[in-house]
Amino acid sequence: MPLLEINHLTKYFGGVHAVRDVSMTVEPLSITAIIGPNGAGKTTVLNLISGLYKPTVGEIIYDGQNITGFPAHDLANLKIARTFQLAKSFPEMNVVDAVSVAQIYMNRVNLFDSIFKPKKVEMWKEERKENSLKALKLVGLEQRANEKCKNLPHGEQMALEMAIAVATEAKLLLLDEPASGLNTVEIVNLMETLKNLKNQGVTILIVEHHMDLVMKICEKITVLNDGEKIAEGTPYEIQNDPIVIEAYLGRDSASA
Amino acid sequence: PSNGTADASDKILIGVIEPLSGPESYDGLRMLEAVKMITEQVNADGGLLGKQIELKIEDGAAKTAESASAAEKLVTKDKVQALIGAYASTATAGLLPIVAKYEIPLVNGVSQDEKLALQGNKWYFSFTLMNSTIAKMAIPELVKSLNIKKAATVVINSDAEIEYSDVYAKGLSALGVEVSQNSFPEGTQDFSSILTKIKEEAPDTLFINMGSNEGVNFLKQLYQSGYKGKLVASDLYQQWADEATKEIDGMYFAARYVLTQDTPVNKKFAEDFKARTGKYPDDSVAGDYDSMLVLFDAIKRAGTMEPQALREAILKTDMDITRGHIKFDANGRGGFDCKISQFKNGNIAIIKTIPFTGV
Amino acid sequence: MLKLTNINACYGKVQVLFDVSLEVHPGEMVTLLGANGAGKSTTQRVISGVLPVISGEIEFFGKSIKGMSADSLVRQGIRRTIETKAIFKNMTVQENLEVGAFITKDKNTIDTQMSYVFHLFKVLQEKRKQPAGQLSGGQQQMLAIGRALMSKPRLLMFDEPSLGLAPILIDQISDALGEIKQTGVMILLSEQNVNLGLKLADRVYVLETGHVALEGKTEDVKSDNRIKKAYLGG
Amino acid sequence: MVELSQQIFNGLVIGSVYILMAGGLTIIFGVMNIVNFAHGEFYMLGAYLAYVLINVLNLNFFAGLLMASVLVGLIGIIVERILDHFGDRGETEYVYYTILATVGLSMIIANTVNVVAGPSQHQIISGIATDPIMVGPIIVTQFKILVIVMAFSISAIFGLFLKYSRYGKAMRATFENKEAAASVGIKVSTINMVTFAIGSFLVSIGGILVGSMFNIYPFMGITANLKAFAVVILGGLGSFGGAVLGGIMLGVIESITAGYLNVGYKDAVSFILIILVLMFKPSGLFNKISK
Amino acid sequence: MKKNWVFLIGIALLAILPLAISSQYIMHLLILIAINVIYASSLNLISGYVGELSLGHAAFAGLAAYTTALISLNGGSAWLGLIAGILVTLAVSYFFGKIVLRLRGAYFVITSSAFQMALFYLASNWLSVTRGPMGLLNIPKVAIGGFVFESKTSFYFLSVIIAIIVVVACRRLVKSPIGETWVAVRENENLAAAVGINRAKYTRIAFVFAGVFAGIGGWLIAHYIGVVSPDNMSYNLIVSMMLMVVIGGRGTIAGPVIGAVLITLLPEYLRWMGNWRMSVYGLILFLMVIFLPGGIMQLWSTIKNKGVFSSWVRSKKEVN
Ligand SMILES: Nc1ncnc2c1ncn2[C@@H]1O[C@H](COP(=O)(O)OP(=O)(O)OP(=O)(O)O)[C@@H](O)[C@H]1O
Ligand SMILES: Nc1ncnc2c1ncn2[C@@H]1O[C@H](COP(=O)(O)OP(=O)(O)OP(=O)(O)O)[C@@H](O)[C@H]1O
Ligand SMILES: [Mg+2]
Ligand SMILES: [Mg+2]
Repeated sequence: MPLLEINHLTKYFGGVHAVRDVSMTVEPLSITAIIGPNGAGKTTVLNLISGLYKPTVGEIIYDGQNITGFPAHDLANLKIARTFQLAKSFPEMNVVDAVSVAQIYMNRVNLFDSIFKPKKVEMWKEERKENSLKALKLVGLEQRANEKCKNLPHGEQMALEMAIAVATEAKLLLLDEPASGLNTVEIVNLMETLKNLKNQGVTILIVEHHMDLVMKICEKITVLNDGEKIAEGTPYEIQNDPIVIEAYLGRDSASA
Repeated sequence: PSNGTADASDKILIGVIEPLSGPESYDGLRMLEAVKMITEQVNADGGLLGKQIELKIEDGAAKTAESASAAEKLVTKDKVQALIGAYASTATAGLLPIVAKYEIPLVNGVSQDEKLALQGNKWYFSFTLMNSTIAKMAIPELVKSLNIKKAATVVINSDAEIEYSDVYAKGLSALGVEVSQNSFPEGTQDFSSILTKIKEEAPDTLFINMGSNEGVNFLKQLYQSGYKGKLVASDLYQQWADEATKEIDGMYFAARYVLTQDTPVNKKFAEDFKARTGKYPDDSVAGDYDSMLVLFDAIKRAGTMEPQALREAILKTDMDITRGHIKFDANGRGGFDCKISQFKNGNIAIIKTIPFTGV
Repeated sequence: MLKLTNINACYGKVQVLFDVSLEVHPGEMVTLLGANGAGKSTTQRVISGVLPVISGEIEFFGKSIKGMSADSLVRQGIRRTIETKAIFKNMTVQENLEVGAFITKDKNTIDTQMSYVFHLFKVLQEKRKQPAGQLSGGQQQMLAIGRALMSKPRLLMFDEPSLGLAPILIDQISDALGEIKQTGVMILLSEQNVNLGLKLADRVYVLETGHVALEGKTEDVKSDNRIKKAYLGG
Repeated sequence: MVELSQQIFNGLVIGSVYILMAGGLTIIFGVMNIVNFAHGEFYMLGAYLAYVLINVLNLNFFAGLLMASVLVGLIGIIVERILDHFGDRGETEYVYYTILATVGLSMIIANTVNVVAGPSQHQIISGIATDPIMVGPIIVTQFKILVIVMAFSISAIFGLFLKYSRYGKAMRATFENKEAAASVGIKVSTINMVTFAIGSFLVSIGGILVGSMFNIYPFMGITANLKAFAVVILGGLGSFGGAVLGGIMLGVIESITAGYLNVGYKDAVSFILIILVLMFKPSGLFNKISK
Repeated sequence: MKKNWVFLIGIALLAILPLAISSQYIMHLLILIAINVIYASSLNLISGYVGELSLGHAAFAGLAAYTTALISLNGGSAWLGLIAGILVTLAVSYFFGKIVLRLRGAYFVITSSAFQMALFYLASNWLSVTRGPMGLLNIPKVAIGGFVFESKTSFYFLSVIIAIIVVVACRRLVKSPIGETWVAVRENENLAAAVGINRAKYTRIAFVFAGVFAGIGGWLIAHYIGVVSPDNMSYNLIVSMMLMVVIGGRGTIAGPVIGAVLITLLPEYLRWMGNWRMSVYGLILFLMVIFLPGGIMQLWSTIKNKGVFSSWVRSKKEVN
């Protein structure tokens, strides 16, 4: 059974058809990519899954449960996490605190405890901090734990958002262009991180323009164009699909 | 009791709380001038009990909490021996628990909310004519002589004026007059909606009660709206006589204070005040001047600043003030005549005086 | 020609550029290469007058332009696109382009440049009546580039124009840059994407933590071992 | 029926003043993202300056109106230069601190005028007839007609300027993104100054018209400002066209409430409208673009 | 641990303070300070931590003041008034919070201000219940068993104890995960939602606590002064609350406390300025916002960070 199943997803913004009748699946413990030209509707699909937008038509099934229209903040409980295309995390917080925030939804102390049991609050805080350091280590940011988030350069911002997503103990990770603005070396590191995550039992759905990365680590690729699905398949199939080359990859694709 | 030793000092300290900032300061500043004026005159004549009088002045902004804070300071820090103030009834209300607690006389000829006077506060001496009192005194006379059948009130939404509207509406309808009540918020500039409504209702007489400033504006717009009926107010503000002369021609007043009332006390007051400030006084200025007259007279008769003796002396007051002749009842409530008057051709004249028979 | 000599620049107390010197000659395209946070954007900010320099000299065609305000530099013909896709979201695509030509009053130039931009980026023409805020991330990037072209500048700076663009569009942009270069405009490009960055450039400067670590002809830099390792994944 | 049409006319007159107040407020918000809590004080200041020029120095009404409003525009520039310093504090902080600063400014201006000029009310003498004229069943005055005509023509001119002129577009561009505006050669500081000056100029005209139609006093700006907020919210923050529609709407609704419900609740209406609009259509009733 | 000591010593000082003070006037000011601490600390939850400038906060103080006034004037006890006041502010802040917290920045400011003004006009015009601007007079004192909080000293203890409870509760809220969510949501709402933080829910907790605390302050002032009028929710009141928070330092626990002390005492020291006073307040606010946006607490932390203070301590030690 797929972990995530999207059926006939459609989203209009006023007159703009951002996403039209898209269906796709994400198998457990896989890395799946959505690619497509700019404005194809990739981010919109992620926003629909993660509850930022409500679909006009269609349904989203996660782990057998229909989650269509669930608000964003309910998805952490279902173990779905995401990163954003223009990552800025929590600019004024320390890196480690920013990651700790990701575990608050687990609600180990309630309102009553917050006011009447400061010890309990303190203990849970320590525990979250430890978990956060682990998550930071996974993405290679442990050295930066006490830096202010806003002082991280762009590449590390993206890593930080991944650490935050990881700290929620998510089973499904939605990533929006994590490689954007990274140089070649950093992209290699990112691929390592993604593989690690997969090995630890996380399923990944990634939106990316960086073809090297997509082709190397993804098992399955869905291609969107103008809101519609135009192709689906393995990296090899996609790379050699004339429709995809025409609409998206362009003439240099052979060299990628 | 806390200032038992104050008697020994070489000054008589009187606390004055007025709205000296904010919108109400228009009245507050003029009232303060009257208070200063009479104090300077008394001091120039050698003061009272052989001592000079010193005023301790605070801004209460016509607000309860601010006035209460000011009183607390005047009484406990500056050790004043009597208080004057604090203009608006809600502000004065803040003073009442304080004077009761420290046993300091508060003399007030301005605040019109009778709820204050009915509290049974032994240290609060209130003697302006309450709206309900004026209504009782003047309405039957007005209805009869002006032949009122249908009336409307227009007042500013402020403590005393709202009460005015209520008691007048009650008094008028008791005599079979049809009444509609209208109020507008402080700071209103455009009266067109109210005036349109009034025009539609077509009352024969309009009872108005508002500050002198709003009054000018209202009366001008009333005139522009083509209103032809009669007009009645409590007191004539000098500003109306100056700036809305045309608009108030023929207007009636059921007045506490009348500028031209021909008594020696009033003549002296009006002339002195005009000389000092260049403006004629009106009711609230007269009210504070009267408060000082009452207080000074009582101090003279008591021969001491001891609070209990002072209290006794105030209760025995029997004197002429600017607004008539005043006496207090056992509860510290006083009053004077109500003067029905009319403004015509730039002058105000008393038509009929209705004697005070108690609150 | 643009000439920077020993530029030092800071954000608050943190110094970010150290004695940076570089030149761009007429008709030339120069690429700034460097890791995250190396100072590429900062260099462009300094040139465009958004960030004041602490010391050093900036000359443009022999005239010192140090300390001139951002808008007067635009009048001098220096234009820059910003990496954060700073477009005017509530204005239509067309209005965005019109404002891009703010310093030109000549209606003809505006019309020619606008058709040129529409020729480069077809989507923009299709969406010209829509508020720019409704464009996708990549479309906004195109609009930002198009806007910079509107006033026929003498020096164009692009800050990571490939960011978030589909491969096919990177191709288009690279074609566009080639065309622009043909018209004699000087181009200063910041890139992480070496394919684009090195393809058309005549010369390359490599920045490392605010210092110029290496400069030279594109061919020479490409064959430098350190560069191969760090940027070419080789 | 007669009463209703009279009330609607009354609403149009006061609504015209609201347009001038809110139009200024909304463009200052639009361009600079400042909610100017001292805007009402500029309205009052314009009226007082005009009072001095016209009543005391015996200037012609229109000359006084223009001069006073230009002066207020200049004062607006000074204020803008000061508020400009908040620019480098980050967006949310900027909104927060400019509001606080203008709250402080409004206290300074209103209370200083109260002390210096005294708390009494005055009327600006326009010399234009205020005698009632019957137009059908409705009573109007020449001056009230002038107010409506002035408000509408000024806002039409300004609206066209904003939509089509080069500078108007530059202003809207600066609305949205300063760094980007600078990058196309717009001098942002000039735009900010011009915007603040125009906004203050417009509200000053409103104050002067009210001052000669009704009266002026030092605290007249406070309620006026709250009204302007209501209009701006109705029309959508930053939308000039919205301010025009919102102004008329608020004026008429207020008049009708006052006429048929209770005059006391007239002022509460605007606040209840704000809350209702923001509950159901936060972008304003007339704003197409949602943020 | 060190913090605890400071706290305990502070409490001890507050407890013996009345012994050292004979002036009733100063006791009066101390009571006002305690009430203002409650106002400012509660406002700070929204305007400091959640990060929205609330110009509607005084409405809650006024609501509770009217509630308790109406109850105790109709024969209920002050304590019943307190419970009713808490329930009313709780309900109103819950529902109004739902509306207003959807809005940000300028929209939040204007709506919250409109909310307060609407209630202000309601209180001014609903004569049959509120007596309008005449206000409700003669509100009875608070009493417990036979003991009446009549004297300044007794009321001082009542208000100081409540103020301490409020400040401690605010501190614990801020330090708890709930407090962390406020910062997270302020910094990046979308990301916060993605990690399961429901902005509406958590900011509403702040809003409700702030509203109820302000209500408790309103309850105290109603029974202390004995009069409730529309001034209890006026524009001036919210401006002075805001001044306290800003001058002290928003987003800190100590800031509003310091601000409350200063703003309560300031008018008393500026009385000599007569009617220039309000202009001077405006000027202070204006200058603070420009030159010291973080308030006194910012000054304090710069001194600490620059090491002025510690180097001074060190040099002292060396001398010894
Ligand atoms: N809030 C919105 N309102 C109106 N239109 C929108 C909105 N968001 C996106 N769109 C439109 O929907 C389409 C898809 O946008 P989306 O952001 O999903 O593209 P994308 O595939 O992520 O592109 P990119 O690779 O450039 O980020 C675009 O044409 C865009 O203009
Ligand atoms: N506004 C700012 N305030 C403080 N420091 C900044 C600011 N902008 C950039 N920096 C710092 O200056 C350094 C250089 O940044 P710059 O943006 O010039 O790098 P870049 O080479 O463009 O990197 P990237 O590839 O990530 O865009 C970085 O360490 C960055 O953290
Ligand atoms: Mg996208
Ligand atoms: Mg950069």
